[in-house]
Amino acid sequence: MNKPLTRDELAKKVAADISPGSYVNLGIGQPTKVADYLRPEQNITLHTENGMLGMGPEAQDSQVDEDLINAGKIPVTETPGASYFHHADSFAMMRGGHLDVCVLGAFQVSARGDLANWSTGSPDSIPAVGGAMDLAVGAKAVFVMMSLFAKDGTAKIVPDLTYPVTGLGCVTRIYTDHGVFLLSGSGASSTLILHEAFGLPAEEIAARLDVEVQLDHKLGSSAEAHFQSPVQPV
Amino acid sequence: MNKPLTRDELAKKVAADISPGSYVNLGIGQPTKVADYLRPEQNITLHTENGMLGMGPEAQDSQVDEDLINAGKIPVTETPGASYFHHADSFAMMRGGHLDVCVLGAFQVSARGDLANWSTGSPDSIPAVGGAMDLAVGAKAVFVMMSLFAKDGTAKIVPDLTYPVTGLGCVTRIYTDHGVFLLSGSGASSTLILHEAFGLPAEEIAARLDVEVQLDHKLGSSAEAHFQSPVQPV
Amino acid sequence: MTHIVSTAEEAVSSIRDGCTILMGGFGNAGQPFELIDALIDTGAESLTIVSNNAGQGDAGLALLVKERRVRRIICSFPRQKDSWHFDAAYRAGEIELELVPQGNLAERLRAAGAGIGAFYTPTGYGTELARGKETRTIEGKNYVLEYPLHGDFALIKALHADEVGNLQYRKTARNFGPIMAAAASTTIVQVADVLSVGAIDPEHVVTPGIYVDTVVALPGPPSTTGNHRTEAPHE
Amino acid sequence: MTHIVSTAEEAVSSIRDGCTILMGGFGNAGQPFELIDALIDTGAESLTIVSNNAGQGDAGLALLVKERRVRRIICSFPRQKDSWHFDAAYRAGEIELELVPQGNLAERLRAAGAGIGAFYTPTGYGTELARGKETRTIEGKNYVLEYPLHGDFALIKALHADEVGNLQYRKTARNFGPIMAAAASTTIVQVADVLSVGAIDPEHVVTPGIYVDTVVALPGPPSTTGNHRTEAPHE
Repeated sequence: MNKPLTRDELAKKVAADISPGSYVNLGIGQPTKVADYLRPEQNITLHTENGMLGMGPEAQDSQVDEDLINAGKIPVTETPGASYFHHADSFAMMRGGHLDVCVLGAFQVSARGDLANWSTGSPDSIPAVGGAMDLAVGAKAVFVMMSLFAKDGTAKIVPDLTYPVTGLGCVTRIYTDHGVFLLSGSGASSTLILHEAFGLPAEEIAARLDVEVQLDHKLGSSAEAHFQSPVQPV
Repeated sequence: MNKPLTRDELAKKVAADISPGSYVNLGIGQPTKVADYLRPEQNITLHTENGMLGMGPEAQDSQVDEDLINAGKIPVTETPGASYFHHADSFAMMRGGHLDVCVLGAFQVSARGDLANWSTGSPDSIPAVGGAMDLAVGAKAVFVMMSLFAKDGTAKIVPDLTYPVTGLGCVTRIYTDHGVFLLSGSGASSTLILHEAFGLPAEEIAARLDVEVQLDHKLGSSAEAHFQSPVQPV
Repeated sequence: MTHIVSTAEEAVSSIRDGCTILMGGFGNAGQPFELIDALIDTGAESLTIVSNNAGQGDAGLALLVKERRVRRIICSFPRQKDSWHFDAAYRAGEIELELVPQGNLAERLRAAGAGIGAFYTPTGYGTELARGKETRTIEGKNYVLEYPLHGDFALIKALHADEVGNLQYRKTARNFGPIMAAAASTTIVQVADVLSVGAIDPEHVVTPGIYVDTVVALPGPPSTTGNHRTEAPHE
Repeated sequence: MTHIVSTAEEAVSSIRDGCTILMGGFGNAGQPFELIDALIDTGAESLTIVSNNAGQGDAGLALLVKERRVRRIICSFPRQKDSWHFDAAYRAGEIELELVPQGNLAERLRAAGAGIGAFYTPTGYGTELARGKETRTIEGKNYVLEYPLHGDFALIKALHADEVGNLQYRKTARNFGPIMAAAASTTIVQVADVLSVGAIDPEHVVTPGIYVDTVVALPGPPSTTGNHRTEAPHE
């Protein structure tokens, strides 16, 4: 594959990388699209932080019930085996490490896995954080979905965040249009690995980032990136 | 009344001093008897710390259900309007100050309202605390029921506890066979008032305690204690 | 002890200027619109509101903010596409905002109801929302110390109450109701109906009546926000 | 993900020597007798047990203690009139006891499941059970700092599970079940029956399946402790 991934292709890739039977929270925005690509046989249970496990697809027409919404306040549906609980129980579930995967959008991710996704830091904006910081700290695996480069061409994987921090050292994988990155270790000993590259040679991707990137051995040193088998689902 | 109160009379007196509509926890032992004297029109809701509001009387014969027990592990019954909850929620209810009254037995109470009721401190005993310390700190009013004097004649209201502490400054009233005591204020500025005396002149009771006791103005300085109208129910 | 009253006006009549009010709801779900309308009518001002959002559209909390009755709001997500009344008040410097991560908001309310003096949470560590707060490393993980959030009143919405105040909620409208009920000195609840004692299975009580002071039944379709006051869409 | 297994033996097969096990029950109510019997049969020893009591009579946890499989017990009320096996082990110096006030035991379990690093509780302040612990005065009230209590396993009893592990309990047998389920790495539950998915109303789920790893149905009258092993009354 020598094209960057579309948003749908990226969502499909993330969906495929989630292990069967997982409990998953999909953040507001781009991550929501992952739900469209989860296959029934994966048997994924979706959590919404406003108090529900077993969230179904967006409600259509007569299904709309304003007492049944997701964290983005969109009317949703209920699947068999669902459960409701209050906010303290819901965030205990997140913070206590019970969710297998959480998928979040981001403005920036550092090479150490620090995440910025809640505020642009613009002085005239009205701040709002919601559950972003709770999602970042709690899940067993935190996947970020974003474009690799900002509109001005600068990389969103950075040595140090310039946007306000959401959580430190929390991101485990970064899914972007140009590549999938794995983070391992933590703090100063953390390692960023480019596992798959799309639309650009792996070396070029690495060169455009201002951080140290290891290339997955499967990517080798070939000048042209190629599609890889998915990483082990988590 | 010039006789000390029997245990039943004491239980009846405590029951009468609980305001209608109160949520109440009755400790194991002597306080359990208070339930026998609560009148239906008082509309009291009993809490048991193993996870229930709306506990009814002890179960009889076919009512016995080993999934429905009180804190003393005695089979009990359920009243209409009851609810069940888990242990963390139950103790949150106690510790959070939601119970109106808790009635406890005691080995000793200090003039500052310190309570000793969980351990004799005997070196060869096996310690067990249960919910004693939680009950002591949480309820809006903590009533103690005990005999005023130990078998050796020494008073159980003391300047400083010699038994291991259950809770500091937590007791608000002490109901004994020889008198009802009210505690007000806290710490060094706390005051112990003898509100009613039974079976002994108020002055003699005061004299037998090694702590400063104020006599309720209704008790006056009469040589003979007399039965008083109950204190304001709480 | 739970009192059943017959109007929203009566339910909120003891709320005074300067009170701290825990206000249920996540967006519109669980927001006690009719109680808020009645609160507006009391004229109470200089309120501190604790709520997940700062009101949306032209109803409920948004109107309270519009009327400038809210001196200070403690919430996690004030800015939404339809939070124009909050936005205007905020930009005018006419409302004070304490922004709290949603889980810390929930846990601080839970702590208030549960008699916990303070707790160490990992959420927010290293962020500007933890600036100036005490931190601690426990078993190699970093935490921020957070304190309870008590209310003078809680205004919440439930589906049913029984006559002794036991509550059941409906779907994701449950959200902050149970923890706010426990965190306030006085809890006022609007429900669709009041059932007789014994009508709620003791195994299915979500909020026990001990946490509920005042209940008012405001019948209406449970899956809508009811007949609360709204205004024409914002110009 | 929840696995439904068919025997108690299979349910407990991954428990090893030295594990910390959170064991449900308050007295006999909610005690997972059959799981404990199966645990005894595994031969696992040097266990740390977290449980409200230390076993009573000649069944369940009492037998595990009798067999000297428990190196250490963390509990609130070990000494009862029928706790003879614990008493003997304790007096022989063959079991280590950490005594915790019941509410702190519950809250430490809750904290473990909820990702709280530590919390300040008023319970136990000024007592010998807080000796050596950190304390703090907050808003004029005194508190003790307590830490979470995690388990490698939880063994609990519920009434029903559905096929995805959602649980309902029965009366006061609920007790420690929900908080232990959340506080353990692996939660093993014995139930009277396993219902199909959708058979439990989502509003009435007490423990969501996310907290449940293994379920075994051990039919028996729900209001008794079942057909668990007992011995002749103590001489």
